[in-house]
Amino acid sequence: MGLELFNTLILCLLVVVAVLSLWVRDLVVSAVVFAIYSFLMCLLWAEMGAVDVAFTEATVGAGVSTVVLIATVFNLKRKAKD
Amino acid sequence: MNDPVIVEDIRPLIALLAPWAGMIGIIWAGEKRANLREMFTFIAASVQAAVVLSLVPIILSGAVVEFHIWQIFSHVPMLLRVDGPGLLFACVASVLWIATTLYAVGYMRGLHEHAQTRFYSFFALSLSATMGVAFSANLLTIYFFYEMLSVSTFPLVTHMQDKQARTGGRTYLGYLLFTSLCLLLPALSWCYVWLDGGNMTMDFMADVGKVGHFGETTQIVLLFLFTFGFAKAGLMPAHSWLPGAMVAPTPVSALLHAVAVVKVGVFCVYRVYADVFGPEVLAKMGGEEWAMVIASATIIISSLIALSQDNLKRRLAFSTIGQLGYIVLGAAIATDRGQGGAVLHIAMHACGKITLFFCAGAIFVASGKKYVSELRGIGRKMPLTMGAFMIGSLSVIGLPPLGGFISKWYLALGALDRDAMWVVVVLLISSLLNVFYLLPVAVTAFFRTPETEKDSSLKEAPWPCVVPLLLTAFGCFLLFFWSDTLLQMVGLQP
Amino acid sequence: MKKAAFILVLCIGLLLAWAAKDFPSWGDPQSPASSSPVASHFIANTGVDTEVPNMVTAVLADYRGFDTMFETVVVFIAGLAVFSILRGGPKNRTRDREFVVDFEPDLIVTNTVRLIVPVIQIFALYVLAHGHVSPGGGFQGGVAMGASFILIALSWDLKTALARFPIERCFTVAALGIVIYAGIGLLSLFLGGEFLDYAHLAKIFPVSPEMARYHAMLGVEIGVGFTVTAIMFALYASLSTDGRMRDGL
Amino acid sequence: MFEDGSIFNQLLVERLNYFIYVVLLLIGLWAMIAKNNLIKKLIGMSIFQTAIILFYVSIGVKEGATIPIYLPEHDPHGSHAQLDSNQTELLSHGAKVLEASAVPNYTNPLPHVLMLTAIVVGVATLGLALSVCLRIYRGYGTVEEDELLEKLEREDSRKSGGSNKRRPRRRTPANKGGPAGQSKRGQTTEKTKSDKPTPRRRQASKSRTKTNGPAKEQAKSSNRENDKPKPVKRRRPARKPKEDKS
Amino acid sequence: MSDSIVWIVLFPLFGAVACALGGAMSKKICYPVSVLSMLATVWVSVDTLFQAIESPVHEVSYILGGWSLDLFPRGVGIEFRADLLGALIALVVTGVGLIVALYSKVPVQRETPGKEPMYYGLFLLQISGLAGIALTGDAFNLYVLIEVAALTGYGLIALGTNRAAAATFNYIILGTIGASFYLLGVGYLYLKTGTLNMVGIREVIEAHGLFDSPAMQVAFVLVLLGILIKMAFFPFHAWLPNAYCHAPTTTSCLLAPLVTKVMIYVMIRMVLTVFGVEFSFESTWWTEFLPWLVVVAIVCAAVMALAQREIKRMLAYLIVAEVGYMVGGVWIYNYYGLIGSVFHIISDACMTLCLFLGAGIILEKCKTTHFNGLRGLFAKMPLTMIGFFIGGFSIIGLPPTCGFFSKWYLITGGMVSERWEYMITLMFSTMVMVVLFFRLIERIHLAVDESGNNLGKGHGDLGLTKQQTRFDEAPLSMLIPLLLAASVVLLVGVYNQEVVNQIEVFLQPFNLPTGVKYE
Repeated sequence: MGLELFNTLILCLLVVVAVLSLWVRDLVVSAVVFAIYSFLMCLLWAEMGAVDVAFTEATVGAGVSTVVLIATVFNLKRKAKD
Repeated sequence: MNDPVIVEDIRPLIALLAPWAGMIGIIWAGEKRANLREMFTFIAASVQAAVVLSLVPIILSGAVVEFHIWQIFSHVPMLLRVDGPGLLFACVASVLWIATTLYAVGYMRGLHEHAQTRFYSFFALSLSATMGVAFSANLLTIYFFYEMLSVSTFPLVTHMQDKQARTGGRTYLGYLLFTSLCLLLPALSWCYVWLDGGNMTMDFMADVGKVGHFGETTQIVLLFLFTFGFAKAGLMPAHSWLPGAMVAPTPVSALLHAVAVVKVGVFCVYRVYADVFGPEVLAKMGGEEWAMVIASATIIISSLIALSQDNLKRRLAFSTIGQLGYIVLGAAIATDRGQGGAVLHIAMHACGKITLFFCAGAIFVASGKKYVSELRGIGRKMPLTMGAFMIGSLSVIGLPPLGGFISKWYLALGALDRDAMWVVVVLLISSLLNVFYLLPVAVTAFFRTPETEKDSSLKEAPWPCVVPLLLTAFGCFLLFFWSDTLLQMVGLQP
Repeated sequence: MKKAAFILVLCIGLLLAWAAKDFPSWGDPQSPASSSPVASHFIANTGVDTEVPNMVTAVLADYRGFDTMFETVVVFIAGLAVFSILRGGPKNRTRDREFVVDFEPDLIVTNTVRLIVPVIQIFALYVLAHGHVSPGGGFQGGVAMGASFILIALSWDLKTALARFPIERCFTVAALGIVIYAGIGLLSLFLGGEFLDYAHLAKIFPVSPEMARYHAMLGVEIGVGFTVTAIMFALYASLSTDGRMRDGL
Repeated sequence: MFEDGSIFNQLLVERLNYFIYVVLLLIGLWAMIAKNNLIKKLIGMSIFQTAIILFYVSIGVKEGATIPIYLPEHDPHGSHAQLDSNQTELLSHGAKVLEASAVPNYTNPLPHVLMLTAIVVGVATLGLALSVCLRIYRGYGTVEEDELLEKLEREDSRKSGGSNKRRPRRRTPANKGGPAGQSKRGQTTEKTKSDKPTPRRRQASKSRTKTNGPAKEQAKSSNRENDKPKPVKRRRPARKPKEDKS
Repeated sequence: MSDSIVWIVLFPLFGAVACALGGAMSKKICYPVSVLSMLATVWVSVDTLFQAIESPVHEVSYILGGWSLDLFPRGVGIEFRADLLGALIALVVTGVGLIVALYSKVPVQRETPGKEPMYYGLFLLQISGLAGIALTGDAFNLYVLIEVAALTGYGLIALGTNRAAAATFNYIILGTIGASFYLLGVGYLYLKTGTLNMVGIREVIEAHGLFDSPAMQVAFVLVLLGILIKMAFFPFHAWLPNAYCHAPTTTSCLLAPLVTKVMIYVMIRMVLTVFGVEFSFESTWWTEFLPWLVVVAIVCAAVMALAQREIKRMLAYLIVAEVGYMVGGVWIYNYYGLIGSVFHIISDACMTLCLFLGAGIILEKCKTTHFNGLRGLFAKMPLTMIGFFIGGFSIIGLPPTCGFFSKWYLITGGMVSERWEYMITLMFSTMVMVVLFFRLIERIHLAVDESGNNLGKGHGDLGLTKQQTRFDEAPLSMLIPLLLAASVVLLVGVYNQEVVNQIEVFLQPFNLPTGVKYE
């Protein structure tokens, strides 16, 4: 049951974070928020028993893609219009 | 027909491929070696004519020559077959090609035309396509060569490469491709699917009258699609491409628009009426009435239009439309003598009309005149040409002892066989109209005094232009006297 | 535009929601996916077929090894494409950046990294090698390994990292990884089996077919690790410098 | 509204995962279509893909099952730990097929495997798309869709005269003046520093314009990058020669 | 050899790796390496096709990893299945790849200087992915291969100008949406059937009678939607024209003939093999209306093609229209329609290849593909023009090019299932293509400008200098592939019966409605 609650909590958080990462104007911030999203996702999957997927998401999603995103944004204009 | 002996023979294919070989030679020779190039054309033409003529005895003996090229669909082969009408048409086309080549040499050199290599090579191509149509044994094969002819004549029609050429070419291709792709193709695939549970070979000998299995309306629709799908036949609503295509050089107009292209159209229509529907189906469905009505209307209206034309070539073009109407009419009459007359008329009219076109071209080469009203007294300067013109006109009008008489005679007989008096009346009226729009030309040329004497320098066109038209004029007589052979060829005993 | 997008999205959402009522109830062991013979076969027979305790690794590298090979190829493609798309631009930045990054490597950061990086790399190797019995494997290990180089590039600057791992060598290593993977498959092909049928490797190595699969999987994971490591670093290097491979972040 | 069997009940209570995955999917999709900033589009793309992965993982969930790694009693190697590790021995009675009763104890590994692949494909796509964004920024100086579109309009209308496919790109009119926000900054720097650069630098920048980049842009940029990172140079003399060589 | 089927994928893969490894040493080797590997690939795919023809069940099955298929439903290992359809498509893919590889020498050096190793690597991987799509028997493996093809495609296009990169971004977004929808659909399928093997899925559907379960219906919709997006079906075509007309020459020559066609193959595979005829056609009411969508698609695409003044862009819209043909041929649901669709995949690949090769040569010689730059080209390079026009005639559908026969079957299909709207649309687009291509021919052949004024003195004077119309043919490495493609167009037309027989053998077991008894 505790897991149920945990599950529900993370699921709701996911939606919030996803909206947030698309809502903020600063691309670096939104990349970081996206990293949080990935990490929540990875927690959720670990809880669902998909350990390998969680591991991969932690390294790839929360790790490399964030770094790559930020590295790119440094070469672009940082503020987005929407 | 009771199926005749079938002889496997490669000669039809040779007749088909000779122009291709010629074309290769022509391109190889190129502009720089003009004589060599024209020699190649001559060789191709004479080889073709020789091969075709060498087939005559076989056909006269009642046999049929076949050659199987390849399998188009699982049960529709690409099959060449030589029978009477086809051979007659082939003979006319190939023999007249020789004359035209000679004429073209004179004409093109006389006018210092450009891009003669392209001209001759596509000329050869279109002749190959014509042979294909004449020899093809089923609807699909005929359709292939029909399209090939449409495309290969486009460069000839637009030879001048200027504004009128573009307009003419657009009307030409617009009419021909629209009708063939949007009317003919559905009709063909309709036959392909629905006949015989998909086993329709569309063969002219085997499957005559199988269209009869369809419902009444379907038959009518099919007849309509086929009749107007072969727009080269120039039936009235779909005729405008023909005057438009007169922008081409005269040899093109002469051969293609008096012999090859238009005759291919009517020949296809004849095939459809005679060998796909067959007389009895036609008669049963009653489709032939309105076919005859359309044809007759075409004849009368086009003749009336021809009366009002002052440009000589346009006048001839409209007269051609009328004459094509005769052939469709004969095919639609759906009696042996009527359809035989139709096939005969292909030959007769070809011989007469090409003479007329040659003369028009010769006049243009010699004097640069295009209009009937300019021709006063020109007959005194160019007696040979205008004499030939006179003979051609008489043959087209259909007076004995000229070829045109025979065909019209048999058309009338055919009409009488199914006692359709009104057809005979139509024939008479149109012959009168022919008189009215053809004879005045010769009359003006001979008996009206020229308003100015200044063009005294005017004389006959160069000999390569004159000789062919004399030959064809002479041919009109010959056709009259050889008519029994021709009759035998189309299966009518005189 | 936005309105249309919104409506379209809503329609798709309704469609999916409508389908959701047909789903088996949550976590139902009897759902077709869970109870299907295929899944049961994986669970029941992995031990016999491959002796690998971690079914995911077994399925990934052996039962569905072909997928994984092309997945590696996808990574390779991404590296090639990014590198060659960004290459050949102007030598210097054509536009100024919004904020100048302090180029001077920070003392504390660098020293910390100097301590951390070896640990990360060891851990990456451990993850790669231990993927058979615990979560992990080629991808995770490779990414961690690549991340260690990225960390170097972040803390010092790109030049230092490239000095340790030149960009050309990245692609050599990546291609090598694919060669290893496909090579093992080919070897089993030449030994008379199907492509990627590792069991036939037992003909040349003194092990049972199962252990042959076991070890071949390790080799395959190493190949994957090579490619992923190299390409992850190459991605970062290309993207952070807009393809100039100089003065990174 | 939450009585059993109602769609809301089914979605929100029993199948929350499926509901959330749909929501995330829609958010991502909407961002991909409707967002204006290309990077935002890409983040939406990642959300979209992770939503699908969430769906797959949810398929694999099984009540009362553990992660798909053999417990020690089922471990093919654990079972023969005590007896000597002779391969043939091991072959004869090493690992056994798991008895059917034990199968429900493990979650289904297949979706996990598929999703490993999907994650990697996702990051590959992301990287490629980011590089394309950089390339677009290089050519058109913006990653905002509307600005980009209007620049492309202009370029195409110029190019429709039709000449060499490559050269028009080099001196594409689209870049003249640069994007709205940025050109202003550019001009200001131009005004303030226009007298700074030495003739030699001008020379360099001119020669560069021939090879790459639109003329004005280049001039500006060379000025900028020659004086902007001055503090940097002060700090790192080692970089100076490189800067000038280029 | 027995396992030539897997070599079809492996030869290009190793070729690509060799390019990436050896290219570092010298860029010279990339071209010969790719041509050689393509030759080998074509050879093995021909071999596979003949194996499939000769085998009693008319298919070659190859389980990667050597796992058994005796489980029900099958699907433990990944299966490679080359039935006649798949083998034919694989042959088309590799053949086109070979011709384009031959062609690529000059343009690649000109357009992407210094990037040859990466370019050829991506090129070969693209072919490997497409051939894999044609051969794989596993729904998820298909997704991976689609992504391989898609990513290489993005790379190959974006390698070109900045404009191409800008065009690529749309392609990436739409392509990812499409692929993800497909993936989602596969997820639904897996949720309901518990397997990923295509045949396995159909077995389960038929065994458990999943014909009207909502999840299956939605899976069908999602898969179809994804594939339609990937194949640039009309409302989703936005990415195609820009991407293809700004891409480097070789890229457009490779992608334009293959990508959309292979996606149509995937649709046919899904409809026939995965979901099965009964599910796809009988138990989905809304597929009735797809032909009407097709009508809209073809008409709009044809009209937009009319509006173009640049050859490559015009061709791109033609491709969209042709996609409409093939989709319609599938969804009018009868025997002839499917024959037409499959045969049109083959013939359209050939003729599109022909046209794009020609356009590439024009671009190479005249530095533009805009209509205004074409005058007097026939005198300048007659052979190129002949090749180009053979392609054009095939698009129009003039016999005996292959285009005629595929159009013939499509029209017949429309007639059999009395889809007059589809038939009339085919006629309409045929006429549009006549206009398009004869407008081109006029531009090349006549000396008349837009408004009809004579440019030269008329009478054969094109208003150009001798210099401009001098005989100046393209380099052989580009000309020969073009003529090769043109002759393929003609040969496929002449020997269409050989191809259609194989397609018929493939279609027999699905006993589609033929309208008439057909023996």
